[in-house]
Amino acid sequence: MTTSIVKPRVRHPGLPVNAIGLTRRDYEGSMSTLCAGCGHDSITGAIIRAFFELDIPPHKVAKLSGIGCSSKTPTYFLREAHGFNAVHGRMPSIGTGASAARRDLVYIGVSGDGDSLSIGLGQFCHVIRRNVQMLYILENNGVYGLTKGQFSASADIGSKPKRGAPNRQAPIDPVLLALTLGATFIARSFSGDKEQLVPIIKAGLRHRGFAFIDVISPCVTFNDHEGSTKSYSFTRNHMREVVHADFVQPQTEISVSYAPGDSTAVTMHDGSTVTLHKIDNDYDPTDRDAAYAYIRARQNADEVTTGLLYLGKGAPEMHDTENTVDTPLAELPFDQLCPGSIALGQLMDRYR
Amino acid sequence: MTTSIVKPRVRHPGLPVNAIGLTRRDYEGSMSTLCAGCGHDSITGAIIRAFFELDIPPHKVAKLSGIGCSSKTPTYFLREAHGFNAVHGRMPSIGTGASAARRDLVYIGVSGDGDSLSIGLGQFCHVIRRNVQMLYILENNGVYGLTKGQFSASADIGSKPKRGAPNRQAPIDPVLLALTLGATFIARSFSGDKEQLVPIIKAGLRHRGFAFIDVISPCVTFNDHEGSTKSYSFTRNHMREVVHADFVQPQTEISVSYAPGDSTAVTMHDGSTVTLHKIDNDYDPTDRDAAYAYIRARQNADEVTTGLLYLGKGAPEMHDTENTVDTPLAELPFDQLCPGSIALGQLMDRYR
Amino acid sequence: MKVNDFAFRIATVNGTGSASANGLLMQAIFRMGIPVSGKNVFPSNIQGLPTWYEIRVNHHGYTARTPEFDLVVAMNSSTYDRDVADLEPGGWLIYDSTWPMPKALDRPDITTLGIPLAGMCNEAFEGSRERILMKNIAYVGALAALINIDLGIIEQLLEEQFGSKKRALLDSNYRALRIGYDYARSSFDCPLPIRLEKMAPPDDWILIDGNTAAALGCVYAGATVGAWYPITPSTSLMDAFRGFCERFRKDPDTGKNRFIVVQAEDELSAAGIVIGASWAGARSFTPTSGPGISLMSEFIGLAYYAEVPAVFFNVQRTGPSTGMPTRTQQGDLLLCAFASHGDTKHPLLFPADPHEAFHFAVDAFDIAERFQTPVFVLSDLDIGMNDWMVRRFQWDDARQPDRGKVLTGEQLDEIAVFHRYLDVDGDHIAARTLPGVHPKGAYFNRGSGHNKWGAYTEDSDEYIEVVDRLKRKIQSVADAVPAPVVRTNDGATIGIISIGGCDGAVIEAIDWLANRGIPTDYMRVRGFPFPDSVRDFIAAHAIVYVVEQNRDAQLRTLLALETGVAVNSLRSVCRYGGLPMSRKAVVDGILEQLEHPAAGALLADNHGARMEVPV
Amino acid sequence: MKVNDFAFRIATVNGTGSASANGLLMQAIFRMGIPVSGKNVFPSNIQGLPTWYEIRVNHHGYTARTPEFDLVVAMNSSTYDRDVADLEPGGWLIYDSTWPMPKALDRPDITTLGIPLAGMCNEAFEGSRERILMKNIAYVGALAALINIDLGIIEQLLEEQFGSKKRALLDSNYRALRIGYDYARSSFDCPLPIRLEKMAPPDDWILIDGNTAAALGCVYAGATVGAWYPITPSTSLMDAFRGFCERFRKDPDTGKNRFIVVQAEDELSAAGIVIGASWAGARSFTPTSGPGISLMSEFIGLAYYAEVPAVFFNVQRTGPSTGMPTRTQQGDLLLCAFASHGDTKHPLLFPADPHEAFHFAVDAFDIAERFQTPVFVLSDLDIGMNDWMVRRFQWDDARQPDRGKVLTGEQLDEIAVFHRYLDVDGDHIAARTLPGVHPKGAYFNRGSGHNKWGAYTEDSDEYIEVVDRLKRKIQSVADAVPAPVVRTNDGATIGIISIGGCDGAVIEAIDWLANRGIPTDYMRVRGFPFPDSVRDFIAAHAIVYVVEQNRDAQLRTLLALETGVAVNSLRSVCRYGGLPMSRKAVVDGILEQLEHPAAGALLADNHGARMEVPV
Ligand SMILES: Cc1ncc(C[n+]2csc(CCOP(=O)(O)OP(=O)(O)O)c2C)c(N)n1
Ligand SMILES: Cc1ncc(C[n+]2csc(CCOP(=O)(O)OP(=O)(O)O)c2C)c(N)n1
Ligand code: SF4
Ligand code: SF4
Ligand SMILES: [Mg+2]
Ligand SMILES: [Mg+2]
Repeated sequence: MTTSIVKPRVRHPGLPVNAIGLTRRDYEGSMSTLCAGCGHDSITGAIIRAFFELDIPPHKVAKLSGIGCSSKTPTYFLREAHGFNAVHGRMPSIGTGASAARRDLVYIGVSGDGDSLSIGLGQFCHVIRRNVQMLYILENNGVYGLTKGQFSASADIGSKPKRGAPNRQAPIDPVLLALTLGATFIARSFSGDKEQLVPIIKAGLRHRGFAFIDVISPCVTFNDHEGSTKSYSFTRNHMREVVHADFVQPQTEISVSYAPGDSTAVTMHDGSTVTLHKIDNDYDPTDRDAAYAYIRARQNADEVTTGLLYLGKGAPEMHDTENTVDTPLAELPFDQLCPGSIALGQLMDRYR
Repeated sequence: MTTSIVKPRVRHPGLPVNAIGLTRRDYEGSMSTLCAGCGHDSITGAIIRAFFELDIPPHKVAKLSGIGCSSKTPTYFLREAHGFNAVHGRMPSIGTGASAARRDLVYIGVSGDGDSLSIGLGQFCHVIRRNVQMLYILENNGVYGLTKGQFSASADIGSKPKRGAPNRQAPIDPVLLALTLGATFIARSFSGDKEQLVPIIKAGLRHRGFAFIDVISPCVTFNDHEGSTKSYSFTRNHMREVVHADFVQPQTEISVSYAPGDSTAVTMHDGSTVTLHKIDNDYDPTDRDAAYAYIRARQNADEVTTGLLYLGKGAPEMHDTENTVDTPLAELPFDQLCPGSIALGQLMDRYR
Repeated sequence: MKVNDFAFRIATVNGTGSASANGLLMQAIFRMGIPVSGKNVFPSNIQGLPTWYEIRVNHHGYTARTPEFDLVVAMNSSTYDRDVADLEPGGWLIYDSTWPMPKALDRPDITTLGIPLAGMCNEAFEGSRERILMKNIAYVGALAALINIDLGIIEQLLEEQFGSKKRALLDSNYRALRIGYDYARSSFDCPLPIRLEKMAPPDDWILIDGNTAAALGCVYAGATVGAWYPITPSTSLMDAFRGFCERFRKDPDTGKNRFIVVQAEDELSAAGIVIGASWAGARSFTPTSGPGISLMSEFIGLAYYAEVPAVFFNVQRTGPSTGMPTRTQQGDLLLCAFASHGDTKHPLLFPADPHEAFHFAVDAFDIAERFQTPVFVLSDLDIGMNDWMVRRFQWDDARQPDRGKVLTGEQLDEIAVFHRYLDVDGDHIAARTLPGVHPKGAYFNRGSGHNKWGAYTEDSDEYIEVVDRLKRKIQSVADAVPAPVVRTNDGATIGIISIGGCDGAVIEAIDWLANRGIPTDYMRVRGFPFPDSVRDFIAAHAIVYVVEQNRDAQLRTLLALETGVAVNSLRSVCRYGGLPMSRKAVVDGILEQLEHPAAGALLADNHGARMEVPV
Repeated sequence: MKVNDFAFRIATVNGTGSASANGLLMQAIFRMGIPVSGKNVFPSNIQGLPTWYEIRVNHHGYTARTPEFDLVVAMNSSTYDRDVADLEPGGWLIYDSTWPMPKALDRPDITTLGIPLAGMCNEAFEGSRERILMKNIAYVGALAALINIDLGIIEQLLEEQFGSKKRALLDSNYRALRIGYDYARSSFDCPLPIRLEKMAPPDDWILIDGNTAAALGCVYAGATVGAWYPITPSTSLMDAFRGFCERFRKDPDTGKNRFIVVQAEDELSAAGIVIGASWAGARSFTPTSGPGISLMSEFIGLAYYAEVPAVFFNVQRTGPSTGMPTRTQQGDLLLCAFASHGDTKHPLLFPADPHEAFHFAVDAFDIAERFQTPVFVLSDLDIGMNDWMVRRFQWDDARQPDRGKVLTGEQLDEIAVFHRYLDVDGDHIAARTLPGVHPKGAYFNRGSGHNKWGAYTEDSDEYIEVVDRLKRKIQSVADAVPAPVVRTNDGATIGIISIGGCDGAVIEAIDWLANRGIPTDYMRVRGFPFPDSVRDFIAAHAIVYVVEQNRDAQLRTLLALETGVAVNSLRSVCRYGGLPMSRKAVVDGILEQLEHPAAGALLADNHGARMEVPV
């Protein structure tokens, strides 16, 4: 049986349309096959909303993922976008290659904590270092969902499994890792908080260079019980938003405004604006080291810091570093690529 | 031809012997085949001295490495120790397995920046997380020496190659990585500074859990030129020692003593002592986050912070976490491992 | 009437608790002493997708999967069509009549039995979770009445499962069971013509899956270091190993573990951990599946060339790449035989069921250590994850592990100098030493060029000398792997060669053909490299069929290469859709290629779950 | 006297600058119009270990490696013994007589010529670095006198190399050259009986290595994305690609690059980048060697099953595991043909020299895109890193790349709905679409089970339908790979099949045997899967030898599997010590197995670097 159930695509005249005349429905994919209540489905919802509100043509997007429940989700959004379900943990290299070939597309990668922090950790670190133009969402539930609930590398010390002994190994925090490796857009959010998540996704899609969002996304089947530090209740009780991002399209007037000092407006390369509203005034989302120190401090107090945690000056993305032409390499005509027979003849003379 | 030239083993009556009656020569290996002046050879010298001074029986040591010029060096020390030259970037897993089987040995792993930070980055991060009992030395020259000088992931922004454009990608700093991943013994040193390096190696060998030393080790053939940030001259001019470690054997009296406040004495699990003498009083080598912040700050000022940078409370090493018996698993008698026929019979009844 | 000789299928939605209900059915039938098999056909998904459980009973002991069913319990509306389609003419269909019967289910040539399972359970139980779970137990009860399963045995099993601790749960189960049972009794005349009847209690049989069996083998072999990265369908092997160790491997005084299980960050690391541990002297293994072996390829070459023992369990799944992770196949034969770059060759063991999975697991460690080389146990999803009825495992307390040539401190004291790769005994195997034992034992283990002295080399002759010995060494393993099992039939000129989990289907096919006047001989190979008897078997038969579960006839390829016969001289029967091999598939495959007057007629007659054997 | 028909070897220490001096010799002889080959036998090390450079000249154009030498320049005392040993009786040995001649060098049947190279250079030059470098140029000068190399040409080459910019350096080189030249002239009667004489200038010949050639092929094929992780002996391929692109791929207006080279963190990543880029529509490739292919195995299976084009250059080196990274072999044939788990099969191309390396590189992209599958170009260290004398490469400006079936936006506009894996044309190839082109073109590329519509599936029949088409698709590649090259000899009943870099040695062996009354036919296969002509060639010969450079006769294995002949019916000649194949090895291998009265006598006569062809 084919398990990606295709939804009927009916145009509801009533549905609101965006600037390019599409409804939210047009940004959906096939029906989810995840467990009812899985955090990943909420993130899918947030992604759909973000793309819809940004008026991005679905077919100008490439959806990438690895293997895992989280990595299945790209089938559930943007039906009209090409998708690539890579092998386990290797999505970053697929994204690097695709972006190398077609720099004109919008890239969104979805991965899990096993996919990114265990088997894929090397690729995850190096795609950050290479600063490939893409939005990378890590749907973090502290376990391997698809293989039925083993602890992943993001499991916290003391977190209890459904059966067996609590985890005793230090967790790998992708946010601290990204800060250490020089990423310029780093956020953490929660699948249960769309209001926070959607604007961050929008900002991430508009960021120049690699944008990373770690989203706590509870696994209701294997890691949502009492004693788990990645459950809905634990996350709700321990998360602490330090900066709230508002995303504003290029055209629109910046409506929101806060008491000065509390907020900074950052203009993205496409002219849109991200307003970072500080909930904690001591927090400076533009200072990498301060952010690191702050997050660590809250961690020691058992708190999960969320929000758009760091937004840095755009470092050169891969194509800047490599000085490639603006036209996507995949679209260059052959005559611009093949030097031809005369050039070959001259070249041959140099090997005599 | 056999290129590991075996040195004649002649006992020089004059040579000083250590507590177990061995001379420094007994800690050497075959002749080095590295380039004259290679930093790696100096580190080999420091390793030899450390083992000699610690009176460790060579055959109770296991030497591990990956692939690279740096990874060749285990053949150049401790002739009487078993060695394992793994495949490229995979030494940490070999070490994890060996340590799992024989926890009674002293493990020393030698790797390069390509071996540990490129192909081996995932394993490097996870051996830290698993806190495997071993001393891990990264001989860091910013290039792939054995494949003739391509930039490695530790190359600094702006560092110039012999030919071609300067590096523009952010370096992966193994010390900051280790701090972020929770390692409890983290140091940085320089192949050209034996006085600093030897005591750190000794302390690392005595540390309980994973001990990491990043040693700047210039590649004279491919990365020691003007403009390279991993050259001898650059390192000499930009390194800044913040803590100097003195290592004292269990028996011996702690001779050295500094003005209070300037130094802390840390007792290792075998009773030996490491005295951390602060050269910069603002530096606290026992505060992970302070250390991170300090190193970053110096980095922004183009300085390379060296010394025993962080020494934390011993976290549980792999065998503590896994609660394994004290006897090395490889030495358990078969009758303690095989439940036998009666137990099997009883077990079979449960499958009826 | 079909007594103890039919097959039925239960179609449900995964993640709704039907798995345990189905297991309950299996075990009850097993306790009745009736040969039974159960095949769990589940999706690569955690909740909400179609899943099937297929049970076959056969008093003669033919329990290979059959593609056709006498009875179907259709609990999943999304698969009604195909569930009805796979029903044999004259069969029975059970559906939940809480709702009116859907068009999809009506088929003139079958009997449809409606049972309001949901309705009755919603009345009887509180809360959606319990209602959903009990619905499963209710159909178990209904089946008990319909096909005559001993209710007492089922209750006994529930008792054993929940015991006194979970009294409430036990009661609910009892009630649900009764609900289904009573409804069926009162509504239909039970039992149906397809029914079960108690047989002699099978005291020396057990019901167990291959992953559990292999894990137990690792425990009995004395393996102490397990490293893995989770991957379907191998995961339960390590879970079981840990479970057994918790039971058998605790130091009585300290409560500490005489084993260690390392969950690696990926398969490359798992392979490295196994190789590192084996090099250091512990028996070590890793369970994985195809994708894992691909990732371990580089490390496998290192173990081969540096001669480090290592045991790999490849619980095969379907297809190249991610493929169908919850379907079975025998598609990694070539990969495992020649894994890694350069000239390599590796010993393979092919268990046919959990019984062999246990014994071959033990053998694998002996072979790996004796020959100092990586060894692969090629199981598959069907063997590894399904429950099989097999004979109890035996253990001879006199059996000691064969650790191979490992020099002790005393031996090292005596010899002048130790050379790692010197073939002293002329048996192609050089002695090794373990770290930490003796200064004289030291050597540098490397995957780069080395000579027989154990030193690094770039010299042609020195290099050749070592790899030539390796070739002879691996060839000599042929006599150490489990010998092929042969079954002959008088007057047979046709030979059949097969492997692993195909065994039951092939045996059934052979008997089926024999009963119809086509005698065949059968050889099941159990290890690679193949012993000479394989070549002899091929030579002794005018026609040889090779039956296997992959697309490219990989076993046939290995047979041709090893025995030297032309690959085309062997006929191939390949099935690779991901479901276990059936007698029908084997017979079809053979008859389609057979020049025999009756072939056509027999082909037409080859269907159905039944397997009569003339007395 | 041997004119333009002899071989000599120069033994030095690596990292001392001898490489460029040896290249200078090669190029000078080449410019004299004399067929020449040079084999660089270097260590896996950067400085201080023994290294050799072997030059063979032959006016007939036989330039395969020979294991014996007429002259040896022994500059490395640590290898004196073997350097003297490999000298032919009556040969010449040149050593540095700055120090008294060591015992090791004296051998009655050779002539020893001492030249105080170090002494003279220490006098003439300042600083150890320059002194060491000039010593190399000095022996070039001495050789110019001894074997009669045109001094003018050497000076011309130095001029071209240093030009006016490095005047001082050029002068030193001139002086060093003279020092050696004059000393030899004044001390020995030059030239020696083994000598060179100018031949007709070879206008359509060039001197180039295979990695450079393959890189140029990638440029001409229009490849824009290169991804790699450095590994000997493939590294120079990407260096060359970058170099050519700097020259040919700069946007004239902006100076920006019409290419990108990504140095990946490892081979797994390099494979992913290539697959990602190809999926997105760029021609992409990665150069690597055996260990890299092992690591890429999982990704290769994904590309095979999801049908993504990808080009892999495997510049093979010696052995399993790390092996001997600076030695050559053809040991990855099986790995590349069947890389990854499950049922897979991949097209392979086998260039024999840099000329084919260029053309096959271009073909590889066409085949990969036309058949939407990974393709391997199997080069090796000898082809890739040594300089070969080959014909100039040609390019037909009419040639357009075959991008295969890629639907354009216009085409998508017209069709109702697009299905990724539907075999519309019945040629086993389904059309693909590129991201960003058209909403209708969207599909989800996956390595998990999928049906012909491109949707996820776990259904047996849907799965089988797709993999069966894949099998037919790859089989159909047999007619698209370069056809075998055949050379016949009248009356030949013996056939020889070989591959890649063995070509020169085999051709020389064939002529050598023919001259001695043993005619043989020769087929060199150039691509896999093999076209039918290969089966026919085998069928047409009573005896068939397969000549290759690996231990396990991997080419023979592929031939047996593809043609269906019994593997043992093909005789095997395998050499795998890491040095290029020689005529001697081929002839020995053939005669040793040949039932022929003269075989023994001929064997005894088969040695030496010379190759006379009776006029
Ligand atoms: C090479 C390989 N190894 C193992 C697996 C099995 N596997 C599939 S998903 C997965 C882990 C998924 O965990 P995560 O990335 O956290 O995703 P989640 O299911 O939790 O969303 C594993 C181990 C695989 N598919 N491929
Ligand atoms: C799988 C694999 N890929 C590539 C190589 C080639 N290789 C050998 S050493 C090396 C890099 C060594 O760099 P580093 O670890 O920094 O050591 P160094 O030589 O600089 O001391 C590479 C890429 C290899 N041996 N194996
Ligand atoms: S198993 Fe966990 S992660 Fe996977 S779908 Fe279910 S809830 Fe989500
Ligand atoms: S190449 Fe560099 S790293 Fe390698 S031995 Fe020489 S100096 Fe050392
Ligand atoms: Mg997860
Ligand atoms: Mg390095």
